Amino acid sequence: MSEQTTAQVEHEEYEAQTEHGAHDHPGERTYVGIALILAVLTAAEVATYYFEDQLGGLLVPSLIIMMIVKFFLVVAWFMHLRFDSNLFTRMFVSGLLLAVGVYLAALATFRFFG
Amino acid sequence: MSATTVTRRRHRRRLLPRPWFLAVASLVLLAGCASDAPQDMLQPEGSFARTLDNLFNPIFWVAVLVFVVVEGLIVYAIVKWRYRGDADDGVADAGEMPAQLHGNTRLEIGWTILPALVLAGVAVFTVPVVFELNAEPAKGEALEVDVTGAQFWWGYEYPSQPDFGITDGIVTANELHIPAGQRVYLTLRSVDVIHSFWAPKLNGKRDVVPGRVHNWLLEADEPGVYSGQCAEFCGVSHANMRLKVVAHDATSWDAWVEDMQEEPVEPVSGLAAEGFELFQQRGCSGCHVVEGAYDEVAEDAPAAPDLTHLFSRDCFAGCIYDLNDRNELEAWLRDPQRKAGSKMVVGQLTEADIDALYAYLETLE
Amino acid sequence: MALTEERPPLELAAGDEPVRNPLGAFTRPSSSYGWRSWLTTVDHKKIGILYGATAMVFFALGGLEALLIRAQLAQPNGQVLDPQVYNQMFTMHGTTMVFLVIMPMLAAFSNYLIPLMIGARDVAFPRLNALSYWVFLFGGLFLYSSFFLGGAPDGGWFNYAPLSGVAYSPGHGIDFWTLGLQITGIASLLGAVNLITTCLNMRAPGMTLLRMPVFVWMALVAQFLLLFAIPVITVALFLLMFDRLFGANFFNVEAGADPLLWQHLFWIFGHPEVYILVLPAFGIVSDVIPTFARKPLFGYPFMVFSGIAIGFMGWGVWAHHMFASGIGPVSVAAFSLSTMFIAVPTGVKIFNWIGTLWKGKLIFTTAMLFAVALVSQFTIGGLSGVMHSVAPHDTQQTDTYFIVAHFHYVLFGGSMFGIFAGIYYWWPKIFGHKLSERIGKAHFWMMFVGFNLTFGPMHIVGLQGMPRRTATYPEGMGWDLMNLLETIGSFLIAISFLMWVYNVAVSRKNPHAGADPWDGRTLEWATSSPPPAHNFDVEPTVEHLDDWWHRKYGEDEQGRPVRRERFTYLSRVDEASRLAGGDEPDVDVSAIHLPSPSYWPIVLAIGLPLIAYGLIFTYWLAALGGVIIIAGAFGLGLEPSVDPDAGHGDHGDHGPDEGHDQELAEVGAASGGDDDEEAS
Amino acid sequence: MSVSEQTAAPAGAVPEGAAHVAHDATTPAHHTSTGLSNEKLAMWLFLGSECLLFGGLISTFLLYRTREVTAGPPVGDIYDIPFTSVSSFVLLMSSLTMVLALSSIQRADHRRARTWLLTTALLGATFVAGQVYEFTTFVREGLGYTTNLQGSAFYTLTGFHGVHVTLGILMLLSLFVMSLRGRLPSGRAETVEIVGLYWHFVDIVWIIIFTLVYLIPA
Ligand code: HEA
Ligand code: HEA
Ligand code: HEC
Ligand code: CUA
Ligand SMILES: [Cu+2]
Repeated sequence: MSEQTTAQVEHEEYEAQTEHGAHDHPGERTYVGIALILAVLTAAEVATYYFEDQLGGLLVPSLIIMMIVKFFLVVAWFMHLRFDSNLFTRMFVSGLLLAVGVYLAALATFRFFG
Repeated sequence: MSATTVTRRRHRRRLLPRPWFLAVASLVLLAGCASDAPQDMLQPEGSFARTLDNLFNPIFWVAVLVFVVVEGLIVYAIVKWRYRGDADDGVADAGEMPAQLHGNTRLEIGWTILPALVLAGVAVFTVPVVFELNAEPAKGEALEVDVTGAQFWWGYEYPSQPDFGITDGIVTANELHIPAGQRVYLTLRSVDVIHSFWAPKLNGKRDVVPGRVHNWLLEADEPGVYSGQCAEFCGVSHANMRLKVVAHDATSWDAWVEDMQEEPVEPVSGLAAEGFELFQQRGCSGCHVVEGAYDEVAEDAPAAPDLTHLFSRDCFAGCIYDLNDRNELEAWLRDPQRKAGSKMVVGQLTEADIDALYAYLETLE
Repeated sequence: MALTEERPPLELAAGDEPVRNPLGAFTRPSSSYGWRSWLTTVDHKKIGILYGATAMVFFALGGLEALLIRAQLAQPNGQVLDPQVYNQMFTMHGTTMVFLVIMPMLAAFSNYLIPLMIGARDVAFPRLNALSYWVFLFGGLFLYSSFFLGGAPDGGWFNYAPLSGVAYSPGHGIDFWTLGLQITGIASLLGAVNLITTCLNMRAPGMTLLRMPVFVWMALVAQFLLLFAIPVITVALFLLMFDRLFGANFFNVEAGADPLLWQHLFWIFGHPEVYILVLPAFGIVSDVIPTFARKPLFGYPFMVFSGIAIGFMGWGVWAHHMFASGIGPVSVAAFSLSTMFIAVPTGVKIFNWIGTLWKGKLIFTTAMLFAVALVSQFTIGGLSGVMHSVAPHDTQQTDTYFIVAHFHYVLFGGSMFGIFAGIYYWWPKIFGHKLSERIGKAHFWMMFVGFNLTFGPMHIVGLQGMPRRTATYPEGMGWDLMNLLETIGSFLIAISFLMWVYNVAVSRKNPHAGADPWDGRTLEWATSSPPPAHNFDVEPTVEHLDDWWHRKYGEDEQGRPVRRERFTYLSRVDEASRLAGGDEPDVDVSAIHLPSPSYWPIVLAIGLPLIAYGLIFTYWLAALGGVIIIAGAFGLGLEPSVDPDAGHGDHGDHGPDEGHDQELAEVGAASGGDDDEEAS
Repeated sequence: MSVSEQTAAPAGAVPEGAAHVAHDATTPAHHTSTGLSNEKLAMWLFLGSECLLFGGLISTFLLYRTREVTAGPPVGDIYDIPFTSVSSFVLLMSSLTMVLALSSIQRADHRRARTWLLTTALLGATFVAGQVYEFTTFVREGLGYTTNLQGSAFYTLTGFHGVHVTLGILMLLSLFVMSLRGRLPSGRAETVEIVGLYWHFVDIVWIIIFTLVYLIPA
């Protein structure tokens, strides 16, 4: 058997096992595209460091927004949550939201936010 | 439901522990309430403690009501629907089935909403009190005292406040003196671990946290001595970190302030003078301040009570010993570790040293 | 409980001694009985029993510490313990009861019951399950070894900083505490992942979420709480450990640290923790009461959703432990309100249990007595909880015996009573025979009276201003009588506990109880007692809530249940059960394969305490522990879950207590448990 | 943990050596109630739990970042943003290579899968090396682990993250070796996917750390 045919057989078996075929999954081009967006966002984030004074009050909100966008790009595409079962999303997001809620509340009791 | 006399007797015998238990329990309760407890939080003797008690009382009765309803229902159900046959080892043959109720949504929504309403009522009364007790009094309105918690005793400093007759700060320990009928505003600091300042009849407690500055209010209606203690676990001798609050009427307050502002006279002769020397030789002055005589303490010394007016107090070392009992203080000097974990470390003193030191300390009124 | 069995090892073909590696770690263990099987088992039922037995031993230890506490406090100026020892006692008592008794006890029930109740063959990750148990055990033993290595921890079960720092606690006690709890935390976390996956993924066909027994639901909610709470205390423990071992500054006030950080981290974990401790007990009584009221649970959906609501709200109330700690009035008010409203879903539960009792046919077995006692006694603790939630007045109550009364009413009156209800209820399922009801009832009443006598008066002394965690108290405070009564009560509890031990010991000779001794409602009663290793000969297909009940009972025209003439068990059962009308399934169980036992979980687990000792005493030990863990992880990872060499010999695992009496042996044969012999 | 239970993962067609797993009755991945794989669900649960862990460490850092330090420099004064930006970028791109490894293995293109796995591990190692370098420069600038509050909080948080990355690298290398030995057929792509989930999670934690810890001024 040549390498080629083994691969095909294996691939078909993989397809047969997963509930959704590969067409549900984004292709490699999409991944590269996402990575590009991530790179651009990171560049923008780093840029804020050099324009701190100009940005003033916008600095923190814009950084937080870019952070959240990057976070969700990775989770949704690279971790496939967009394409995967809702259950996974729920498990993960409940931990995430709980963490955000609880720790923000705790910080608030320290009068962290002014 | 066929209850024969036989099964009924069984039934009564089985329930026997209950009435017996209830009787004992109520006796216990009576005995408990009747006794005289110096730290009873249900017998407030100052405005803040009373505010708390007034909040607690209705809530206590709400709880009693819920208790009676719930336990009443349970007991009723048990008495009414208890299967009286012998089913110890065969449940399946217990005969006819009761009706199979699966629930009743209306009822269930009812007992979701009703407690919520009750609690909303409780909440309405609670929230304002939270803010009331955290209010900062206007300058001059309340006597200010800086409280220091240390393992395992309390220190108090009264900054100069002419409104209260204090022109020259006062430092004392373990016994907090206040004027009755006046607000006292405490500023709480700790030098080591977390403690909690608590005089139950005058107010609740507030933690004394190192690195943080907290405030707390006190007020006593009447002159008197109020018992209290450190309420946050703070190490080996947490149990021995007690305190007293002494509330004075106007005249005795003035007298106390005046006494406390006087510097003690240095003894010049006799045993006391010997003790005065020993106080330095034996290292006491490395930790303890006596104003006018020993003002400086060693830098690495643990915080220690100011002894300037030691004998103006009735109790010492976290208010667990009686200062009026000479033996207690002598025993203390012989072995400060009789109070477990005490931070006072002294070498072995001879009985003669102790007599001399006692004579000197006695002059510190 | 019999943990060993005298049965011949698996017969070997040639009859001569096999060449075994002396360590045994590299040949795959193959026997499923004998003491060694308990070290290598991956069967959720055996692991459940191990958890339970271990937890009860720790209960005796924690109880012993409590008795010493009570002995010291029986009179003013007590001389039984010196203050250092007293502080170790209440610290270890609280830590033991919370982390080494109730949590593992509920892990025991969850492990044993969840797969049975949802119709699964085992948990999702059987070997991970074994790992959890061993990690827990070694964590507990590690913590207790502190008594012999320089003194137990003495900072209280919530170990507030900075008292817990090296400056004020220079001994190793607190190090044992931080490291020990990190180890048991790993066990809980692994268990949570495993059991949640099991509940979500391993259900039998037709076992929809809203057909799961309430116990499974409550255990599931508790496992979610663990999943999210354990990392929080892990952070706290980590920070404290780094402070103590490596000189970090997290709680170093001189460097500007804030001691309240510890309190927040601890209680963000700590409050969900108390619901972790009580929710599974709520689940237990939600299954016990319907059985003995002979009615379905009143308002199943409300019960489920109120449990979820409690789990959810439990995250928003932690600072009620800090009302006096100076967090500022806005925070205090917010947490005061959130705390009060947690009484609402809990009240729903109480009222729905009463609804279940209502118009039932209440059969007061010991299990039922404990269950009803939970309903009545937990309410008392809940109501004092609501009194604490009134924040301004909590500044009076906090750190007094009023709080101690509260949490013993919810923990003992709630969790422990629930656990005992569960023990009496499921004992025949687990061991094939009932515990004696006669001794059981004596045990119950003695415990009930002792419990109220111990913790009831604490309300009074608490309100009279007696602070907790005080090694001694002076005369003349008005607390003497109550304290004496409390001490007497605690010894009554001790006697009642010994009655239980006696019951366990003598009841081994009780006759076999049959598959379904209580006429139960849920699937575990549809298989033999004890269940075969594979749980069910046929995989159940579920059609109803309380499916087993519906298999046994039909309805007449008025909707009253009528027992069917014939119904089918899900495994081969004993003679008596068959006579009661049950048929047996006719299936070939030899096709069922279970994961093989493995040494790796216990090997891997032992690495953890080694690391911990190493951090305290010498880093060499830590390195050794690290190597063991890595080796163990690869061993566990690369070892196939089913041993290819084992043939089909290892799936006929036996119930734990089997082989002790004749009757049982027959049951075993009947339930297809004897394939071992056939296979070899 | 994920690796350890991997082998229990059933697979439809598995080459020599692993065939017996196929009839493991207890973990019938595609016969689960939800149809989802146990292992993947477990990993997501674990990641949910990790949110609380990193949340705690990040909040601790944030709290102490606003406090005065009593000794040594505040951590904000010695950041080297350009340097950290580069290493953050490296870690971010390792997420891309990770996902490419997965998609290769799903296509049964094992040679490329191995390349990507190794690249991912290398990028991760670069990041860790960068972190080691950063730590040493910080120490040279006077901020040790015990110097002040911020030092303790900073090193604990980032060190903890670094340990996560290191564990991830170990898992990736294990996968690489498994693949070399032919033990990673595309039927077992899920193993790679699960390790990938962990890897991406570690990456998104860094996305947060990079913003909250480095970029937002105190
Ligand atoms: C099983 C464990 C458990 C449970 C379930 C609870 C349940 C509750 N707890 Fe408790 N608690 C502890 C274990 C538990 N607690 C422990 C261990 C501590 C001490 C830790 C330490 O300091 O060492 C503690 C301490 C503690 C405090 C801190 C006290 C202090 O230190 O100052 C507070 C304050 O609010 C509190 C409140 C509550 C409340 C409101 C509930 C509620 O969930 C209770 C709700 C239940 C009911 C109210 C009863 C049934 C309801 C009805 C019948 C409906 C009608 C009711 C009304 C209208 C009121 N608890
Ligand atoms: C589930 C939890 C749980 C349980 C069941 C108990 C059970 C008991 N507790 Fe517990 N307790 C806590 C949790 C619990 N406690 C916690 C969290 C604290 C706070 C700690 C802290 O402040 O840090 C505390 C604190 C605490 C105090 C306060 C100490 C102090 O503040 O100074 C007291 C005082 O009386 C006390 C008493 C008791 C008693 C008498 C029992 C009894 O019910 C015990 C009954 C059990 C037995 C008596 C076992 C009998 C065993 C034998 C007789 C040996 C037999 C041997 C063999 C068979 C081999 N407990
Ligand atoms: C190492 C420091 C240190 C030295 C030296 C020391 N003390 Fe003390 N002393 C303390 C501390 C700390 C306390 C508080 C102990 C406590 O209550 O737990 C104390 C308490 C006292 C008290 C009780 C004060 C009160 O109001 O409670 C007296 C009296 C006293 N010391 C006298 C002496 C005498 C006399 C000597 C010398 C022989 C001495 N001390 C030496 C630290 C010291
Ligand atoms: Cu100070 Cu307790
Ligand atoms: Cu709580």
